[in-house]
Amino acid sequence: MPDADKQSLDTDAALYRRMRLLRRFEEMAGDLVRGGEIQSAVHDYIGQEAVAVGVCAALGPDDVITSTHRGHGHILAKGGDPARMLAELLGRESGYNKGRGGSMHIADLDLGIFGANGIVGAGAPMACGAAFMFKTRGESHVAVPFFGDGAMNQGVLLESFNLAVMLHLPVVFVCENNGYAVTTPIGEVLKGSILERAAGFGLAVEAADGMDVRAVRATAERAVARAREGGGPSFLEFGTCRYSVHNISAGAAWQDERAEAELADARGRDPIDRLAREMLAEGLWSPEDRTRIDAEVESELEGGLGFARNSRRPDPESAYDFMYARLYPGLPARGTDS
Amino acid sequence: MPDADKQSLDTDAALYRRMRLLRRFEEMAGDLVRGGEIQSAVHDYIGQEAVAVGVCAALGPDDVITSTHRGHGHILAKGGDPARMLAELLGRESGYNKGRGGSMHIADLDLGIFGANGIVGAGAPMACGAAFMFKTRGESHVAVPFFGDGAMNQGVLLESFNLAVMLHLPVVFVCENNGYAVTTPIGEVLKGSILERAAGFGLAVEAADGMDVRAVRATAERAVARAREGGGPSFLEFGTCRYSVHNISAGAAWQDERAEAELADARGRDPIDRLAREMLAEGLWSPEDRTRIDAEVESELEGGLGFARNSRRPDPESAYDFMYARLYPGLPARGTDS
Amino acid sequence: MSRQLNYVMAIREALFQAMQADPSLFMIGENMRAGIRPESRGLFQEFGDDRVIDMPISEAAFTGFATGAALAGGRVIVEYQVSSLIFPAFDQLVNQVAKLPYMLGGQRFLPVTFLIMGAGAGGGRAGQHSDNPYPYFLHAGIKTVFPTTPGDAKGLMLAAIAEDDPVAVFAPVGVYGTSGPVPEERIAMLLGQGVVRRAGTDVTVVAGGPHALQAVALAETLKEEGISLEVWDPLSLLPLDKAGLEASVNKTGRLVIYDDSNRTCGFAAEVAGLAAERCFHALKAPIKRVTRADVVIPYSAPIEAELLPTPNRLEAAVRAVLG
Amino acid sequence: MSRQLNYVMAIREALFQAMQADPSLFMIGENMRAGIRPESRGLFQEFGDDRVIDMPISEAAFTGFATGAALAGGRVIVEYQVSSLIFPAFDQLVNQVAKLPYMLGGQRFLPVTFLIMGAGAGGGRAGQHSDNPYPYFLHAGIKTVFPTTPGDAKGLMLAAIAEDDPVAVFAPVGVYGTSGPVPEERIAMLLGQGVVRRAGTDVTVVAGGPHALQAVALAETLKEEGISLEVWDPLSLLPLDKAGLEASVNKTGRLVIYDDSNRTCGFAAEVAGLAAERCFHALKAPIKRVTRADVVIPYSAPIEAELLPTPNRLEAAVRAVLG
Ligand SMILES: Cc1ncc(C[n+]2csc(CCOP(=O)(O)OP(=O)(O)O)c2C)c(N)n1
Ligand SMILES: Cc1ncc(C[n+]2csc(CCOP(=O)(O)OP(=O)(O)O)c2C)c(N)n1
Ligand SMILES: [Mg+2]
Ligand SMILES: [Mg+2]
Repeated sequence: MPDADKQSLDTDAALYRRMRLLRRFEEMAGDLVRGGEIQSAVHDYIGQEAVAVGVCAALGPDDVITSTHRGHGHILAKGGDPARMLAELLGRESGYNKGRGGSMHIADLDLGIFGANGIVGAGAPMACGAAFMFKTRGESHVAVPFFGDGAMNQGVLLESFNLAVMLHLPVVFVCENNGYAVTTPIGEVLKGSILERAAGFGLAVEAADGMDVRAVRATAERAVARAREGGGPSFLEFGTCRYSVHNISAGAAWQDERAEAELADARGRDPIDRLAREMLAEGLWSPEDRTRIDAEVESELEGGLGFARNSRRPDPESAYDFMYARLYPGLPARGTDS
Repeated sequence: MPDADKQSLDTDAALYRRMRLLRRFEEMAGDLVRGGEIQSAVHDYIGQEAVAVGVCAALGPDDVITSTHRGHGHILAKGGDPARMLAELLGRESGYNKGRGGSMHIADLDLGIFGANGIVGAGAPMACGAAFMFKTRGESHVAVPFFGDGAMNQGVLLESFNLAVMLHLPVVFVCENNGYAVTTPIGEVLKGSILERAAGFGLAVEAADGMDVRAVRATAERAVARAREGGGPSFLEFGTCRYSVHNISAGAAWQDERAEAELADARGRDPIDRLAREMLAEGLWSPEDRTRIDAEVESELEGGLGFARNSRRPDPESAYDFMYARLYPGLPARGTDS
Repeated sequence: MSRQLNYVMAIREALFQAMQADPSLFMIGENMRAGIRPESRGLFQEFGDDRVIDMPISEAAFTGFATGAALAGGRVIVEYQVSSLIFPAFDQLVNQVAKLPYMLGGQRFLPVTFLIMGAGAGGGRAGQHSDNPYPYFLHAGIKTVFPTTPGDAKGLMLAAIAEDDPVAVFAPVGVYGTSGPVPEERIAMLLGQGVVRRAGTDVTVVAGGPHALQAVALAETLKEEGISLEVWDPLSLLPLDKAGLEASVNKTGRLVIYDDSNRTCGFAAEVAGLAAERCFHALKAPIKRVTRADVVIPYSAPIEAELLPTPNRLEAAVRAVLG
Repeated sequence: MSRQLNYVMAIREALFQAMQADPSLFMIGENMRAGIRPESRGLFQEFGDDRVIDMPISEAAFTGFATGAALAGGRVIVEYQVSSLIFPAFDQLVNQVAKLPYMLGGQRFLPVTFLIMGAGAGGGRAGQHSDNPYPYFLHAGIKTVFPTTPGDAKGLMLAAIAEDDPVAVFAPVGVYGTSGPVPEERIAMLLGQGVVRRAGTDVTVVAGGPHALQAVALAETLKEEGISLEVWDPLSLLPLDKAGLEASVNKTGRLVIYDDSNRTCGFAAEVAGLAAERCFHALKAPIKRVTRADVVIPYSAPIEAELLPTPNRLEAAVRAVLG
């Protein structure tokens, strides 16, 4: 478990540090994929760091998020422990999900991380349900479902917009618009405006530059504050860019058709460099500070990777555990018994 | 099969006649329910006649509609034969669906009636698929999915809005807002505006008084014309009122909480009387004409009921027919063979 | 426990008592407030709008909503007014709530009860309102009960709510009209316990819901002829009381499964597969399945009847295994 | 027919040839235009955007879209890139397209082909990307094929497209890497025809997809010991070649079903139920099912492997029925 101060994102340096952590975590995950230590799909978050970190900077430990197939960034931003995440990616018993979940299902309910999800849009109604519990318990917590532009066409998400408005729930929907669903440009499958679609459900909507972590944080803070005060649900759209292919494990085969220019332009607006530049210009830190923080991030990740690699894989016999809270004779059925 | 002229709705008298047919058909269905000749659910259309008739007045024989659990009115308005509908309601082989479907599945593909449907919202994507075929075949036909206010919260309908806009399909979505889903007022489950929700998907939207058949026709004609000319999909909302309980077979048990005043007000705006009054005031017909038409409707329905009652029920052995176009040994499996 | 109660009223009593006993429990569904459906009549008035919530026609979202509430520590009952309404919510059922606790490595279990009313055919409810879709849930590993008597309905409804896992309660329309003894107290039955509805020695008939009652009636008729049927009612389809099933089949040596779900990969197939492995050496005759045909249920009475399992077909199967 | 082709390339060739042969045929799915998935690579470029259409992430709506197109006289192929994507579309599949022709009294039949890629487990695809959900379709009465070799993949894909009913083609990831002889011509195989992959006399093993290949390999090993396995591959799960199954089981008198779908109410249960009725008198031993456990498929290799059917377990079951 990362210690409390590691979790707080209330300084710009903390924002930088966290974004750097997200970036380097994914680069490390990429190395593990290329090195063969991870066989499965990995949808990396590189380029989108400002969204998760900016939004989570507006959240407290008791607020809840739901995530997507591209979940590492959200989980780290909400305070997830890179060591236990890496252990999960390596299929270790010490991983967040005891090796049961892998990249697309990492969760830490204690940190309000209700889990990545392999099905587009599926987490949103769960965020509404959590928000409903907060409301009926008189708690001022907020639930934040993250999802991509492609999810805007999935029925269960659209139904969730209505549920949140109808029950006036403390939900802040966060759409990460990186412009593509795998290889399909959002403009080809969603004509018109994402914001107008959400507004049509009665959600308060706002958009901001998803490559500018401070803008994201400011926007999220407004929406979260309103939700906390009983002002109801809102919808935020952040334009961003995924630098890599959709699924780095698929590799070059999945190289999408995005023009190099498009990627170059995005890299030119890189959210991490941008914040670093601004902080320097504003005299908030020195190059040395940045170097120090980068080094801390490296050692945290190195330590995490060591922890993961040194952890053991789950014992085969344990494969049947956790299917049910209460077991019965013959339940769950094994593949050979009757 | 009703003859061609019976089908055309291009005079006000024809609109009146058709609305009267819908009304009396449902009253007859109600009698058959109370008389025990129909055991199953019947969701009658009484009070909403102006919507189906006004919309179908804008459609030609090659245009397509999809309907709902409350489908009798749509089917009659599109030219469905009351005799074969009554035969279906009485479970006869001569019914539209050979007794396989009953009230919630009546269809006549030759008339472009793609069927009532027991699942809220489920017909809408089918209308989109039909519209796509029209478009790719270079035909100028239009597809019109009917659905209720309650369906506005069903994911598959919302997804269909996007499909129609994305593919610029000749679809005219028709929302019959009778204010309730069974007993639940729409305002309790959909905050804000139905039109804005539809508009948010990029649909051209328009509303009109669903108790005024001429207003409905005029509105539908605009939307249908645009769709025919390649102008793309639109969404129409018609406010109306269901006079009866949701499902008349459930009877008084399902009496909803609507104030008598609400129903009385609606009855005061009855679409059939309204048109009759207007036609009289405009000198378009005489009371005798109305009496004659009413009598024609009665005899058509009496004849239809006679036809239905005199038709035989399907032969039990035929129960296995129509499950597949091509059969194989042991397919479909019977309940006792192996 | 001589107090008699109707089947649906027994479900209602279970809901009331469970809500009373556990203030953290809440229920969602469609059209509950107006109380048009007897099982939920009065619940809204009794427990208020933050514990009995009318949902929009958004089965997928409100199912996921229940999952999220449970992840946040709540206990939830979700009502589907018709059995086919599990289909629009299917991903949230078999791919989300049923899988999350395991995928999360047991970080939390999810106490969500699915009350599926209107299961089964009869009376011309036609293609989309006549399904008995419990085999889908069994295949997905969702705990499932199928109460036959009013007493079972109350006891198993309470058991489902008490469980910390998702449990589906299928209420077959075929027994809505029945009444029987129901304890006044809030006593949960146990999952995974079948019951011998009628003891016999020649043939085991496995049947639940209205079909269990029909099998018992047939047993009385056949008694005249000296044919002794044992009627075994699983009650709990998952977990299934395999030991109880095995004991009965080993005793009689003959098995007929009488079930109103689709035949292929249905509940009867599972029971036959279990017996063909576990009871092989005791079996004296082929295992017979008397099920619904794999055909959409039509509206018209004569063809609807043709496709459903009937006592006559059960009797024929019984005579066949007796050779 | 010595021409060798990869399994996925064989599917692709079937798609190309079917689209060429029938201009009224079109295909919808996700991310096809960019051609990142080998089975659809180049289809868009070849046939254009009114015959190869990239769909939004709206599985329910685009499934219903295909149904509506078929109602309007079209023929459609619908691709789901992962097997679990049938779940968001489940109502449109089992409750709409599968039921409409019957509910409409045969007014029209619906030639829609469902190509379900990525079926089955392996390589840590985890809980939501490892399902082999064909039993859901079998229970719903949807015609379903499960091609094992590249030749089967092409021949059954063409057969599915030629059928005037909805047909689901499940392509198991476990054989994507395999190559084999595939005829160049556009020749459809027949539905409802199983194949004896390897003839034997002692035990019938029913298996499809990668598991059929594993069973054949095991048969070769056991031959050394003089154990003669017959491996029967159904290929077509619905309609099922019951006569072929019966012939094999009647010959060997012993049956082991080796299947990678969930156990309860799975395909193996159906096969066991069929044999327990039709082949009872020929059976010399209990029917054994070697299946996936009824547990969510986990990510980590050792526990994933523990839950899947393996050749070792198949061998143990074979030895058990040989007593
Ligand atoms: C319901 C559903 N349909 C399809 C998929 C396959 N799939 C996985 S990610 C993805 C693209 C999602 O795009 P978007 O929501 O924009 O998220 P991004 O990958 O851009 O972060 C698709 C189609 C899925 N997992 N779930
Ligand atoms: C997906 C789905 N959910 C629930 C039902 C049960 N049901 C049948 S009709 C109905 C109300 C529909 O309301 P609306 O769409 O406004 O149509 P109306 O009955 O008012 O004409 C409900 C909830 C259903 N048939 N399908
Ligand atoms: Mg995207
Ligand atoms: Mg309504």
